[in-house]
Amino acid sequence: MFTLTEQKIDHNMLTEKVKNKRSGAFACFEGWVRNHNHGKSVTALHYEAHDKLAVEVGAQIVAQALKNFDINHAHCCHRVGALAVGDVAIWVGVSADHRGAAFAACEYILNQVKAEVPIWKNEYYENGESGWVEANHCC
Amino acid sequence: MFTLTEQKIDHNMLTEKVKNKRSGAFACFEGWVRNHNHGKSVTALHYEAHDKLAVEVGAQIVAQALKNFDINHAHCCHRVGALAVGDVAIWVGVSADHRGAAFAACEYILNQVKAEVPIWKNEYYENGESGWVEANHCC
Amino acid sequence: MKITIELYGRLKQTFGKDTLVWQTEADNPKDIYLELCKHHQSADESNFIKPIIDDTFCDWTTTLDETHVLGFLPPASGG
Amino acid sequence: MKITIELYGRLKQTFGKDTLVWQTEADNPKDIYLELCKHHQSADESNFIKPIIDDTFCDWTTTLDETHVLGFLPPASGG
Repeated sequence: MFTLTEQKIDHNMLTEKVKNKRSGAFACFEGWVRNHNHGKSVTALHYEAHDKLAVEVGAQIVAQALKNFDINHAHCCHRVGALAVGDVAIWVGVSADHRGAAFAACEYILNQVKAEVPIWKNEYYENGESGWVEANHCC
Repeated sequence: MFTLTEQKIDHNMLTEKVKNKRSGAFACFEGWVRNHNHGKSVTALHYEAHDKLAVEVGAQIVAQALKNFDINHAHCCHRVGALAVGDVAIWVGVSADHRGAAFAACEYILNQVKAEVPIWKNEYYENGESGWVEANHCC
Repeated sequence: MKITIELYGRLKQTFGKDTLVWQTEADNPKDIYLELCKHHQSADESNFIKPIIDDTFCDWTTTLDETHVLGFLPPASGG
Repeated sequence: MKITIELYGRLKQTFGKDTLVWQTEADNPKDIYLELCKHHQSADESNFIKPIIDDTFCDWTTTLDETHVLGFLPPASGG
């Protein structure tokens, strides 16, 4: 499943969504707001989504991962709204019988979401400027 | 750093050990005790370590990961003693500027720890039997 | 016709607004997008941008009428 | 000499104890290990097993004396 949230991302709550007794492996990724980008000091940022399409496209990506990889459950949550340095922007979690598939599916979902899900990042810099981030190589 | 614990593994506390403001990527792996192995129903298990050598070898693996990959921090914690189905047996967390290195280092540490760190698993089965697990392909 | 256009992400900067009502003789997303580019002296980025009609992905050549809300999505930059 | 031997993981099963005191004419881990295998009719697995002396990794051919504690570690199965 894919969800959007305006709240702080809660690892423990999200992990429950993929937890099950047959899985031996759990791979997880968090994208953190970092304090620099392209040589500029970042103070905060704002994520905007097209909510309906973001959830649609995100759900398709997670469904595709469940087809492509030998995994048991997968979930991705993206935060929107105002975030501070250190906040979690995106969370991806995958449970599987074995570690190889868990890692591969987690990386697949992350890459696809970054490339395809209609969410956009506006960064605010120490010098007072702000800007929509074009291509996102942040994490 | 590499640590052993007899307590439940605490994701949030361990994540603090690798958290920093320059990292945009955090990759994490948990090995969960699953309810089956090689076709047998597992009810519980027990991990035994050679404490001194486990910590030494584990620390060398994490140090090597910090050399081999472009990452900022890494930590691995392995639980020892009695565990129940669903418990976290091993936790690996890596922070980095970018996601590729975070995933690669996390998988490297996990694979090396499973192969090299003197820790051994004794499984207990539903039929009353128990056995030291030989090669561990569990997660 | 007059058509409502919604802009997302950096396209709000490019075209100066979140939402605008556009007077046009054109009847498809591609021609309307090119009119906007010309008006704002902005480069054609239609290779990277995705059009939507009423919050659903559409082709650049779909025929529009005044009841539709047209939208333009720039490349994703989440994560 | 009499040497104390510590066994880990499944080697406890193979050799029946966690710790034992072994009477031997041998003076290195390899020969003592092979004596244990013979005594317990167990296959030589020295390719997979690591010897330690006083909780430190050692070579199979290190010379031992009675003050040493010898240990045998089976392959890791953590994770």
